[in-house]
Amino acid sequence: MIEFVNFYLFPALAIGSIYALGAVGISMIFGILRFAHFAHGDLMTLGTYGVLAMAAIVPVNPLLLIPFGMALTIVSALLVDRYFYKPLRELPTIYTVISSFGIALVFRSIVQLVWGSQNQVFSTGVKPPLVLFDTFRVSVLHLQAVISTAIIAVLLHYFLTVTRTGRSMRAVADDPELAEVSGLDTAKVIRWTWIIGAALAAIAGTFAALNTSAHPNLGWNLLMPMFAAAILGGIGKPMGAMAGGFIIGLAEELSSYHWIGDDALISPSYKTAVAFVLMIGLLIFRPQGLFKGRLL
Amino acid sequence: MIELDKICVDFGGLRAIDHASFKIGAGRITGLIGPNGAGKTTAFNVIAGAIRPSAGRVLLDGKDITALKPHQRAKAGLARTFQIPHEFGHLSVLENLMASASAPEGENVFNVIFRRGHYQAEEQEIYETARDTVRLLELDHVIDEKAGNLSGGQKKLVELGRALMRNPKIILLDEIGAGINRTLLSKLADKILMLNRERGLTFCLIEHDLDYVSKLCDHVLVMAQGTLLTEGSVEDVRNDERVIEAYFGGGKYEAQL
Amino acid sequence: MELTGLFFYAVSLLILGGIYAILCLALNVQWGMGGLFNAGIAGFYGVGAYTSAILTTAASSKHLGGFGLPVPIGLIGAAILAGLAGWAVAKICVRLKSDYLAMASIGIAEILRLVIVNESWLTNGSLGLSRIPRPLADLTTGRMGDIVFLGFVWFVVLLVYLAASRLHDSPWGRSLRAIRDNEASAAAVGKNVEKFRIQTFVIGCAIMGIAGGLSAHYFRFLSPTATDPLLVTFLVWVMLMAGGSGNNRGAILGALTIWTLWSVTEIFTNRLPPEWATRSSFIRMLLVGLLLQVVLQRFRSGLLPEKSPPVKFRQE
Amino acid sequence: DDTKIGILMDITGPIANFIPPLQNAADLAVKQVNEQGGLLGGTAVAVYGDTTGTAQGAVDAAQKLVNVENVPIIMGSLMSGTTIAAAEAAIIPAGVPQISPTATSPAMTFLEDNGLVFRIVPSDNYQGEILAKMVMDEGIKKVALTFVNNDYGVGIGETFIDAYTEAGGEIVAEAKHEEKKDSYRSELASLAKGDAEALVVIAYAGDSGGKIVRQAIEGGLFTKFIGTDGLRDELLIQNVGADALKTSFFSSPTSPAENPAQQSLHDAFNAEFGEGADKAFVDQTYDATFLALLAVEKAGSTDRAKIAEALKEVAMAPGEKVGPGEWAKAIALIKEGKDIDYDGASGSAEFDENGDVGGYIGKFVVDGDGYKQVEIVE
Amino acid sequence: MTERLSVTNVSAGYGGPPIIEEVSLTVEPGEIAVILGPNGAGKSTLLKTIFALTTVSAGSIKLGAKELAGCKTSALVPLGVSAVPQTKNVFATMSVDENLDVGTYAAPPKDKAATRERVLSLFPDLRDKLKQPAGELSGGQRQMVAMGRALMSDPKLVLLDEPTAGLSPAYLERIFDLLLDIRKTGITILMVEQNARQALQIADHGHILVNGRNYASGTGKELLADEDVRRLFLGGAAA
Ligand SMILES: Nc1ncnc2c1ncn2[C@@H]1O[C@H](COP(=O)(O)OP(=O)(O)OP(=O)(O)O)[C@@H](O)[C@H]1O
Ligand SMILES: Nc1ncnc2c1ncn2[C@@H]1O[C@H](COP(=O)(O)OP(=O)(O)OP(=O)(O)O)[C@@H](O)[C@H]1O
Ligand SMILES: CC(C)C[C@H](N)C(=O)O
Ligand SMILES: [Mg+2]
Ligand SMILES: [Mg+2]
Repeated sequence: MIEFVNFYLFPALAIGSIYALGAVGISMIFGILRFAHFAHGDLMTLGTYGVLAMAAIVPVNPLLLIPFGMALTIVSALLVDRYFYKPLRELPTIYTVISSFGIALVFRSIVQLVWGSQNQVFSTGVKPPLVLFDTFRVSVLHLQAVISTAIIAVLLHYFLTVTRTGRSMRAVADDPELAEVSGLDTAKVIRWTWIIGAALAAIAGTFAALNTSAHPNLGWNLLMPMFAAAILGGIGKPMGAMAGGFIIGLAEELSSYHWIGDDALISPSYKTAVAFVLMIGLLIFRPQGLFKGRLL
Repeated sequence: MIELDKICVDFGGLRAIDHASFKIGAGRITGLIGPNGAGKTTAFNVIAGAIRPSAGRVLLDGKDITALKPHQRAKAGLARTFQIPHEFGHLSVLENLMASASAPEGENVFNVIFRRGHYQAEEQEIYETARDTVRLLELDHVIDEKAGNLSGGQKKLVELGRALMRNPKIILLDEIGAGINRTLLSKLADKILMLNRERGLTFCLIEHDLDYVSKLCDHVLVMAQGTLLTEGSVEDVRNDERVIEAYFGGGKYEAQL
Repeated sequence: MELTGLFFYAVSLLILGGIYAILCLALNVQWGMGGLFNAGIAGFYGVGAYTSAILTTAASSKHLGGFGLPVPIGLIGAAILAGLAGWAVAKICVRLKSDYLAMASIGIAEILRLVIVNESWLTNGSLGLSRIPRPLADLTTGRMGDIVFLGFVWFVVLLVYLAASRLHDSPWGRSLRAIRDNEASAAAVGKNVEKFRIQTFVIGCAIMGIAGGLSAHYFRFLSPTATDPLLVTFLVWVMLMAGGSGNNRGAILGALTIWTLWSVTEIFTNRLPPEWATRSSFIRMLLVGLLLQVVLQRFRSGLLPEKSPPVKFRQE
Repeated sequence: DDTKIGILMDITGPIANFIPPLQNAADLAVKQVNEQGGLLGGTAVAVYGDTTGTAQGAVDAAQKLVNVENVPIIMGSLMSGTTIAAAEAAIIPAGVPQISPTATSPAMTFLEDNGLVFRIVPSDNYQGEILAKMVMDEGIKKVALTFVNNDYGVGIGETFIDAYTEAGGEIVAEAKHEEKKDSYRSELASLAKGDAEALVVIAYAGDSGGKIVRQAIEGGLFTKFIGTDGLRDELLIQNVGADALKTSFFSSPTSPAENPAQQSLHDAFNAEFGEGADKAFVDQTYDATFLALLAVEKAGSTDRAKIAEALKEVAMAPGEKVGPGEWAKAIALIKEGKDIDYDGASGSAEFDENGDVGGYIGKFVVDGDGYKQVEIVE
Repeated sequence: MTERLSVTNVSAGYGGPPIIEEVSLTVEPGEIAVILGPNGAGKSTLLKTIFALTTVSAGSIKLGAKELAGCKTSALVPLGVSAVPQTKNVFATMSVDENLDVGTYAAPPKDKAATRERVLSLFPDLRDKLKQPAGELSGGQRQMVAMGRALMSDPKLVLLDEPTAGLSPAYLERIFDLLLDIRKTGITILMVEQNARQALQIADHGHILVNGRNYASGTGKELLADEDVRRLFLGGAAA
């Protein structure tokens, strides 16, 4: 039981929150701009390296430097949207999907050009875990990740339901042309979508890098489970994507727990497959996602 | 002949059709009218197989077709139009019509790859029918235009054209009149009458323009709140108090001059 | 640079270009004509590659088979097995709408990859299969063998192209495009939507399997590195969109153009001054990413945009 | 005149993070050659090809090196998958000799390569066996084992299992794992069951290996780790700190006894690039490049067949010993018509008939911020 | 304050050749004008042009002194213009209530609750559908939602593309009554109708478009009396 909590549940939640933060952006972009943003993982990587670069100059807790990473991702996302995605907007979205795939290459090679392709770590040494009630051991970082994600979820919910821009998002996601006819500034909504998606990507990337190490493939490797999370939560449902992230994280980790007998339920080699099986199952039986997102 | 037998349709908590039973007589032109949200389109969807009823049966010429899929019903001779046009947006008007015809030879993968000669005659015939239909609908000048770029009314005409291309026994028309120029509409009415008389085609049409209904239909079904309110001749329903209350209103803006 | 060298480089470019052309034609059947968003090309390609490799290699204790069959039989086997895999996937997923199908197929490809890597009794896992024969291998040796193989690949391209264009120009293709535009009304005019989509998916997957088989025979060695989604799935999509989705010639042209771009950029980035040399590969990826943007924005519907098949009828 | 040397590496793609020091190593060899008299009386130029870590990319890049750049010999590539595909489809048919620094797959041994394909690392089978011996010698009878699911991990892992159990050891828990995941805690939890004395990790420090060690320490599951060359990377020390690795040891291909060659290479490398000489595969990459250059010089022309022959001559005994960086000495000897024998930082590079090397596996422990070789097993 | 809408010699299209050419019409404050014509004549295109959804190649569109050609679509709603497109006029995944709410984002009405109440009393059918996604409504119900949304912003100029298409006679009546009502408050209304004969009864004047050009115009009565117009556009001399 304690083993379960310490080695499966806590880490799963931490990974879940990384997926969750990344998936929010994917889901929002999917919902509002209607395309699968393949460069999202690499946007995360970019943000991570932004933080890393600052961390080399300013020796404080890297979490405090996340705003620099956010600034970098936000600016990049807005520029890319303006010069590469926007001109393709009136074409079928597949063109933007392909374009974003090229942008993923661009982001990655920029990271490699500027920072090199070697692994980099934020800090050396193993931090001892926090021991709670003498039994639970949880890493400080994981706790930070889960708590930040919870706070972000609350803020995001507020933004989406209370502010006018947030509420306009649903209308734009539904039908951009009619939204425009209704007087909504779709350009502004799109801008905010990028800002939020990119900012959260930077946070997710930094947590992922702190958890292991930073390298140019960091985000790309996380992309598929994040997509799965976004779909699980229902496209265009940021809060659903959050939940989806946690579900995917939990499913991946917990699938190899020895639920029955002494052996792992599913060989850990097939861990990645769990997320996908879950996603495919959901697509077939409940295509609108767990939280009733937009049907494509 | 189509018969709905105690059909119920539920959407979540809402019962859109509630034990409705009625018949659409073979060889007739039947009107289906009723207030907005009465369940008319839903009834068409049930007949065409796009919606599974939660209870009841649909019969076609006495055979139970409730379990058949939409395409199977289409093959059995049923054609329908959609209230909100469902054109093939990226196909030209001509292709929209041609794609709607049944082409058993040309849709067989084996024929297509290995025996192209097999379907040429069929294609030629489809082509000719399509041209005639285009002419009838006065869409000649946009024949090569992508259907997605058509005006609202033109799309409705394409809807009608595609149903005609099926060479069906029964055609269900869902408000093809809405948004169609009245002059053209009366020409279409003539065509419908002709098809009905000469080929014995059965029609059922949903329409809110009573003149149009009275010009075409010898029998009218009135739906309200998911059930059949009444039926009869145009005159009968026109004078029915319940219909007037549920449907007609005050009659202030007479369509007739 | 000497001419024979350039010639053989061109040969190799055309061999891989040809294999990509086959993949692109297959994707064009699925997406360009049928609107089925298959983002798991690598999976079906992998199934084909492994099938053909296992059928044609000599017996081995490390993995299944070694049946030592002739290459054409291997390729037919690849088509059948990849087609079957496609059929199974289609049976479950074909009702999914475009982007959902994409996600599902990415997932399936990933699962197939995991199976290939993990089930070593079948595929020898990550250690790979070696000594895969080439077709008509006894005709020549050394580099001349590439020329024979080039002919073989393009013969297959031709066959696939003929089949694909017949599909495209037929009523079958027209119905497919109709379904792509609007399923509900296609069903209302009597099209068995599910059947059409399954047919499309299976045909496409079978062709992808052939392409996989061909590349196994070209590389003569097959390990999971050959089924990388970047070079198989995504690049093929880029090729189709650049070439013109819905247009079979566009598919071939797109495959050749993008593959040439992909390959040739390295020759140029290698010419960068030495201080850049170690970074030239990243500059190359950057360039590829940016060139892709140029292609997308310049040729908005691809180099050869989709055209409806010409209407050829006797006028009354 | 310029003479080109083809260098094939998996620069982008899954092992991109290994590459920078390896590019430096290859560049260092070329630079030393040019500083010390040049190649064939002219300049040596390294031409890179990027396999992108895929078979398609490898074949394409190799075709360009062979046909467009017209290189007489190719150093590379690193991953077995790309090395073999490039060799089979492009390099062997063109008759170009190829020497891989790191491709460890057993399949390399059995290529029908007309004597063209070489490598200067022992096959994985070899390291696996030695590792088993090393562990037994240390008196460790029960281990938990995890290896990465690629040709490297599977190759070493499976031979290790066989050799170790044969020698009387017991593997109490075993888990093959996938690369690129963020958490290996569930794998670790199952590995920690049983009473293993140490965890054997066959994986790369930059990827799963480093994460596994770190997460094992964080979770307090293992304190003693046994790693292979993939794990023996400064990155690991950076990642978990030297203290945590005090009791651990690592195996890695190396050269015999007190190898001055290695030290001189590392000094030269760090003098040139500041750091990184101790990174995985630096030695092998340097040696392979240097050997390729020597072979060209020895052949006296860019004739491909001659170079293949020359490669064996310069690498193998008998002959006057030449070490890393000793280009001037080497060309002087060659001019005199003397036979030479290169013994590099990674070993003495004595090829067998398959182009394989046997070699030495060293045992390493952490010492300060780096690794120290404490023993050699043959 | 309401203002006159004047369209002068406007040509516009969708990127290709112009669909409407040199079209002119003027609607004074507090008037109802109706545009008639065959299918594909360019009626919707004209409305879309006023609403900045097409490419204008010539001419000017003025609301009072303000030139609308060149404005962004979303900038028009705050100016007091609101529109109901012919198709795709509801947010299908959003509930009826949310659809109405969207109408207030760009130009919040003075008293939102009251406006909403007024709209709902106009379309009482919507009351029990408030929580239902608009995509699940019947054709006529959608039309009501679309009109409702447009009215939520207290507009000065309303552009309606076939507002009564698909509505029952009772609703047609209700809508026309409504139009007469709001016209009294000085709101300007420009609409396209195929229920032409009914529309002309409430319109101050009508304009007939054919092939993208002005064909005829006049007061409702004049047009209704015109034999040619009746034969060509109103379905002949009635049944
Ligand atoms: N997919 C659906 N989900 C939920 N409710 C639905 C759905 N489709 C229709 N309804 C509801 O069912 C009822 C009947 O709708 P239907 O479309 O059949 O009406 P109708 O008689 O055709 O009306 P109209 O004349 O306005 O087209 C309406 O109240 C509608 O809101
Ligand atoms: N988005 C578009 N792109 C290209 N052409 C278009 C587009 N929309 C409409 N058209 C063309 O413009 C012409 C006029 O269309 P419009 O929608 O203005 O007609 P309308 O008068 O409103 O007809 P209806 O009464 O049928 O709605 C039509 O021939 C149509 O094909
Ligand atoms: C550089 C390493 C990843 C190479 C590995 N030894 C292999 O054979 O693939
Ligand atoms: Mg209806
Ligand atoms: Mg219109």
